[in-house]
Amino acid sequence: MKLHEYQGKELLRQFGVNVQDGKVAYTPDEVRTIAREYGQPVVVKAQVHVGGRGKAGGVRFSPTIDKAHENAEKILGMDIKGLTVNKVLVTKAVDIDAGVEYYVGMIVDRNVQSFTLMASAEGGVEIEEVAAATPEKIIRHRVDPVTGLRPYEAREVAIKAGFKGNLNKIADMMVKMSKAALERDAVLVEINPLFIDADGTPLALDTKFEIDDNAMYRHKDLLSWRETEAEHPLEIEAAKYGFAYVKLDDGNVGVLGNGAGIVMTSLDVVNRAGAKPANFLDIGGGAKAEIVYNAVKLVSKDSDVKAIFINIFGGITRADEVAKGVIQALNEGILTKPVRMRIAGTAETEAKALLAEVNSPLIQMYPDMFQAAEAAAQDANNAGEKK
Amino acid sequence: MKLHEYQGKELLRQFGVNVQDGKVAYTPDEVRTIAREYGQPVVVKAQVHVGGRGKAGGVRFSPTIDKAHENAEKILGMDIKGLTVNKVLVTKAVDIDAGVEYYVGMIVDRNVQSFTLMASAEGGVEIEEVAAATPEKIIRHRVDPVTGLRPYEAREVAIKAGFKGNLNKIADMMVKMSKAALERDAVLVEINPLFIDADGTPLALDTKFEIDDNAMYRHKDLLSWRETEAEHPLEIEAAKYGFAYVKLDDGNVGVLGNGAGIVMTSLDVVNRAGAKPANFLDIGGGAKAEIVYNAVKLVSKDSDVKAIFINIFGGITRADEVAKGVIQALNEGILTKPVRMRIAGTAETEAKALLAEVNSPLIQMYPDMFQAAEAAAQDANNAGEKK
Amino acid sequence: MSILVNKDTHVIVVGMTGREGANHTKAMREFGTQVVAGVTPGKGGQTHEGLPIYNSVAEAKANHPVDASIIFVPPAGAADAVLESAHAGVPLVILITEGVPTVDMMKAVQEVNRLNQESLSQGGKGVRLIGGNCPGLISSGECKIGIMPNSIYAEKGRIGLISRSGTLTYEAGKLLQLAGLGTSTTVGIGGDPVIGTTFADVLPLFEADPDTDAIVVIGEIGGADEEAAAEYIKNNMKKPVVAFISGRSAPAGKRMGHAGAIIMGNIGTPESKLAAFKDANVPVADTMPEIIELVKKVLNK
Amino acid sequence: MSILVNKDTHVIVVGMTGREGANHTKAMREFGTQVVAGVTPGKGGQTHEGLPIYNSVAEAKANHPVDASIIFVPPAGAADAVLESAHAGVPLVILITEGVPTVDMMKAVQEVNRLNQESLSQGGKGVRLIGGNCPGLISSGECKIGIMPNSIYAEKGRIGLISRSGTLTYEAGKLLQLAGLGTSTTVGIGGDPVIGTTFADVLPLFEADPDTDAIVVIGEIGGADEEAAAEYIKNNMKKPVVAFISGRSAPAGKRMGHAGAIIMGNIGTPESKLAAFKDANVPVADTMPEIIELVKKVLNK
Repeated sequence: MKLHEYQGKELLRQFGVNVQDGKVAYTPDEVRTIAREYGQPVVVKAQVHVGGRGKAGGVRFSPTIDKAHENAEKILGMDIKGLTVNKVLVTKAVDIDAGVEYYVGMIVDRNVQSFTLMASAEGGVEIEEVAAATPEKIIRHRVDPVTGLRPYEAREVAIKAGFKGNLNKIADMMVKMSKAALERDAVLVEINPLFIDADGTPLALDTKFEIDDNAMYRHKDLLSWRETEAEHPLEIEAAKYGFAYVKLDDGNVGVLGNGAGIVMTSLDVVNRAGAKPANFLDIGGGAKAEIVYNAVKLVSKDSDVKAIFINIFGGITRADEVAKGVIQALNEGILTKPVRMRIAGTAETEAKALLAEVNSPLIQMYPDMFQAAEAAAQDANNAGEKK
Repeated sequence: MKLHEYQGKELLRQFGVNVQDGKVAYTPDEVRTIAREYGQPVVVKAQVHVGGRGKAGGVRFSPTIDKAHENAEKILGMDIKGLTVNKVLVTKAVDIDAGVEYYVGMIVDRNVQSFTLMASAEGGVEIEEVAAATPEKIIRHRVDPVTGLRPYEAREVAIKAGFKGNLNKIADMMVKMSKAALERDAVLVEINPLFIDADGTPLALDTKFEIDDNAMYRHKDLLSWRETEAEHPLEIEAAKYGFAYVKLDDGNVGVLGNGAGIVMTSLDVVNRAGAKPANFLDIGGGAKAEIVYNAVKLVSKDSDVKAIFINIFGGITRADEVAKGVIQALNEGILTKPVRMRIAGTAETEAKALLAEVNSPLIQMYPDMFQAAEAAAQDANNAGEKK
Repeated sequence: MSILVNKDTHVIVVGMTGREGANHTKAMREFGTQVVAGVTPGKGGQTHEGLPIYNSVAEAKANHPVDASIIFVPPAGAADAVLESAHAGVPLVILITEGVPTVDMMKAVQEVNRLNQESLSQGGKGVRLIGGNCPGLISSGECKIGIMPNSIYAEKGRIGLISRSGTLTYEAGKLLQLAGLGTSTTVGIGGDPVIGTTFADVLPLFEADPDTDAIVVIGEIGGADEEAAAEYIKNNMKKPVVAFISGRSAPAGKRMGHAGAIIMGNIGTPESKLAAFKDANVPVADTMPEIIELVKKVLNK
Repeated sequence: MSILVNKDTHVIVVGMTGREGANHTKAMREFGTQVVAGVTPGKGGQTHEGLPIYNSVAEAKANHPVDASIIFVPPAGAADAVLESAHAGVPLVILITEGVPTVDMMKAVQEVNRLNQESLSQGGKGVRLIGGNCPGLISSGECKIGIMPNSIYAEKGRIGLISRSGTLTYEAGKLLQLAGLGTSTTVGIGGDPVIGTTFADVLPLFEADPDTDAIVVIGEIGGADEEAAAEYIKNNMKKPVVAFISGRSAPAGKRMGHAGAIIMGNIGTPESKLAAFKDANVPVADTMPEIIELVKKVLNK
């Protein structure tokens, strides 16, 4: 679960991290009120679950109250990578020239089977850019997941990263961030920029915070922070069915299968067949007609999808159950796009018999995944040309 | 810092332990109100920082509202081992016959350099009695201080202890108790009796909870729970000066020295000399006149004390500083009891000169601790006989 | 022979009385696995399909030979169950459960690794965790400790298989079976970001197994386990290895079903994995069927 | 010779720039200790009485030979400072600080013990923690890493001394000095409930030290360290040992100044300790001066 900047800041504040003051607003008038209250230059920042807000014009320095209002008018309602901005965070502006900007973050790192703490004196830019251009400027340190980051480790990392400022205060902030990451089951936490003022005191100006979905059961207090309106509507519906679903950009073939590996491979196969997958959809194990029906219904709703590729492999999955699910969708008028499927499972003959009975060109079974994918790709690409 | 039963229960409740409902009352009328609200038999329990409340009549089952009021009248104001009861906890009574009573607890255990979890099916009695009579009935288990007690460990301990009931719920309670002990820096936590009802669900009926004084700086939220009125007034005053002070029963010689070891030995020496130490007082390192003065003033206030034994050893302590402190107490009229002292330090000659100047029989220096202790013991015992 | 498990492996099922545990216990026994007991706290003393149930792994271990445990416990208790088996001295622990919080796995894996080191340094058998979120492992024709379909693994073959994905494991197994090659042992290491056993941990076992001629590694995007495997192969292995990587067309920053399958920045990209395998002289199949062609090629068949 | 520390021991002082750290650095150097550097986070690059100050133990260690560190850090940071030294590979860590939360010490001691095991199993020097709440240790006439008065330990003697109490250590040292016996090395292990090094850890070192003829153990009520020491002496030691126990007249349930000095139930009673020493044939002095008599007796002087 991705958190908004203001939510991530609130979490870090709960762990004692020194965070820049700010308030959320939904209208330009609310922004004006907050700016007046702060009585100093503010920054108006779009709160959306995508990166690159700054480049998109979603973060604006506002030296006056009127300017804050004007910037809020520009930002609220704007579209950033397909998401509409419906709220902003108004924070006190900081005189960046009076201090320095660093980066600290923690990510789940498969390679060390724990969190890796990252610190860099190159703050204020995307860490991926630093990693690409000057990887030596990022100090990496494995954090023991049982004990968490220790103050002495934090100090050593800060020294290696070349941080200037109050060493103990900076280390203390990193320790608190580590505590937040471990106790709140973070997948990713970033403080960037970490601003160090003239006195050497650290202040979190911006944050990213993402929580492990598997651990949400122990963070029930954060469930209300989940904003379905900020997610893709089909992703919300998929979550309801318990499907792992990812909407992919610029695709034309809906893809569904049982198991993450087989669906990933299905995406690859669609690509090889010359089309583009429009989604990733894992229906999980033991496909019954009902599940297939729901999955087909979901994918059909995606207007990008021009054809559907179903790829099922399972020792116990019955081909006729899959066929029944698809036929139900057809009969209910939900299925308007061609379904090309490969089902490795028992009861293939029964499935074929069912399909023959329906006799719709919209549903076809193929002996292997390549033929099914190629048929789907062709259908999708043809549909595109016709348009 | 020792917590009252109701405070310990509140802490355990914060960690999710299932604790018997109860409310604190200061007057019999308040007890009546609570008993009426509960509308069932209650138990009225004295809240004092000593053991053996039950035997002293400080815990009374009250089947009716009137009986609760009557019991409250008996308990409030009563004296238990020198402490006056000024509040009671009124809890819902439990039908003990409908379940079983167990014991679980955790103590700081020097021998395993961690906490030891103790569990026994012999609940409801003092664990010391079980330990003395049937030590094999107490299951002991070292708890890893970093990870805390794990559910599987708790289950294994519960099985070994022969606990009947819902194994997972009982283990869960023990895990939560362990969490409370570690996160709240307990020296000792006990749930006794741990009541298991007919459904197998555990319920904490009584608790002991003591917190490491050295860790109080990170439990500021509990500072207001410290009840100075429930401690010995001289202990409160000693804490103000930063002295380690323990009031001892039936003593007649006040004892003070620098360092826990030397004061403990001084107690032993007073005992060998045929008197009884009235207190333990460690003034810490680097004795200056002011500190000695405060210590003498404090000990003098104890009406049990008939003579004072001062035992100082330090490479840098000056005998004349000690003499000055004592003389100041004498001059201010605070010192009315003989002071017998041994000071291993420099400036003995100067000290003797100062004492000669004052020329009071109340202050004498001796070359070793035995002579000083014997003189103090004799003075104290003589004072007793005179009475 | 085979690696890790065989006909003589005695297995306990932790969470045997749950739905999943019960179904797969049945399937494992049908396959021929020697399941000796089950563990379900609070149900000790009962029996399940003729097998005794114990309250703890320690109790089961006191009453039976136990070489391995397989865990079907809901996510919140899964890491604790792993530690219970590991501390009880079970040398092989297979965690099937999907959806275990990553922080729990970090802690458990670190502790299992430490127990393993301690055990080995004292001449013990060590402790190995496989999974979580994995299909388990199976030595064809001998022993299954997992949830894969029995039919694919009925006859012994000579190809070792290691995979991050469940369904692709079965798919590859089926293809190897149909090609007349078959599998010696198949190890599903799991799709989570933090798992107990990686490719590079299993490869040396296959290298040492006289009944394995070649190894198939089925990787996917995310992490750098494939890179580590390539490094190991390059430096240590004589037997031929064939690889496959799924998710090669997945975009960066999107989690592809498996919590571990995500490209973050320049970590976990297919390009990096392909380059690593190329550097190690490991041919990479573009499609699943091509795996078979490549295996035949490396075996000169 | 002597145990643990000698003329060639290079010492860093963690918290050198604080009041206590500064005072005792001065006294240690006056005694002849080779203090090579100080550590105070945030003051790296400064100097203190001619000694360089570093931001971290790792930095100090990179620039100097470091055989031991002595820690004068306030209680809240003390356990972290211990771990910093231990992880940096300092083989001997002395924690002077009084008032460290017991839970912090439990965690630190467990980790130091683990690092010690790991280091030893890899052929390293191990890691030893002495204290907290201790006066440190001193090899007479050679090296002091602690806070005891210098004058008592100026000349080398042949009696080893181990004590839970600070002042009684000095008192016993003085008595041994006055008796013409003197001390070889004196180790103050500290009065807290959880400490890094116990009597039983130090006794084998004295047993192996050719310059120690007899050992004095100064115990007190609370815990069972004295019982463990007696057990060790009974089973392993040839050199004579004399004991003293303070607090023998203390009542149960009262904490006598030291957090560790408390009789809880039947744990930590003087009776238990006296019985253990009797069983190990260790004479116990009833008074401090009697220690001298007993030492002379066991040495046949």
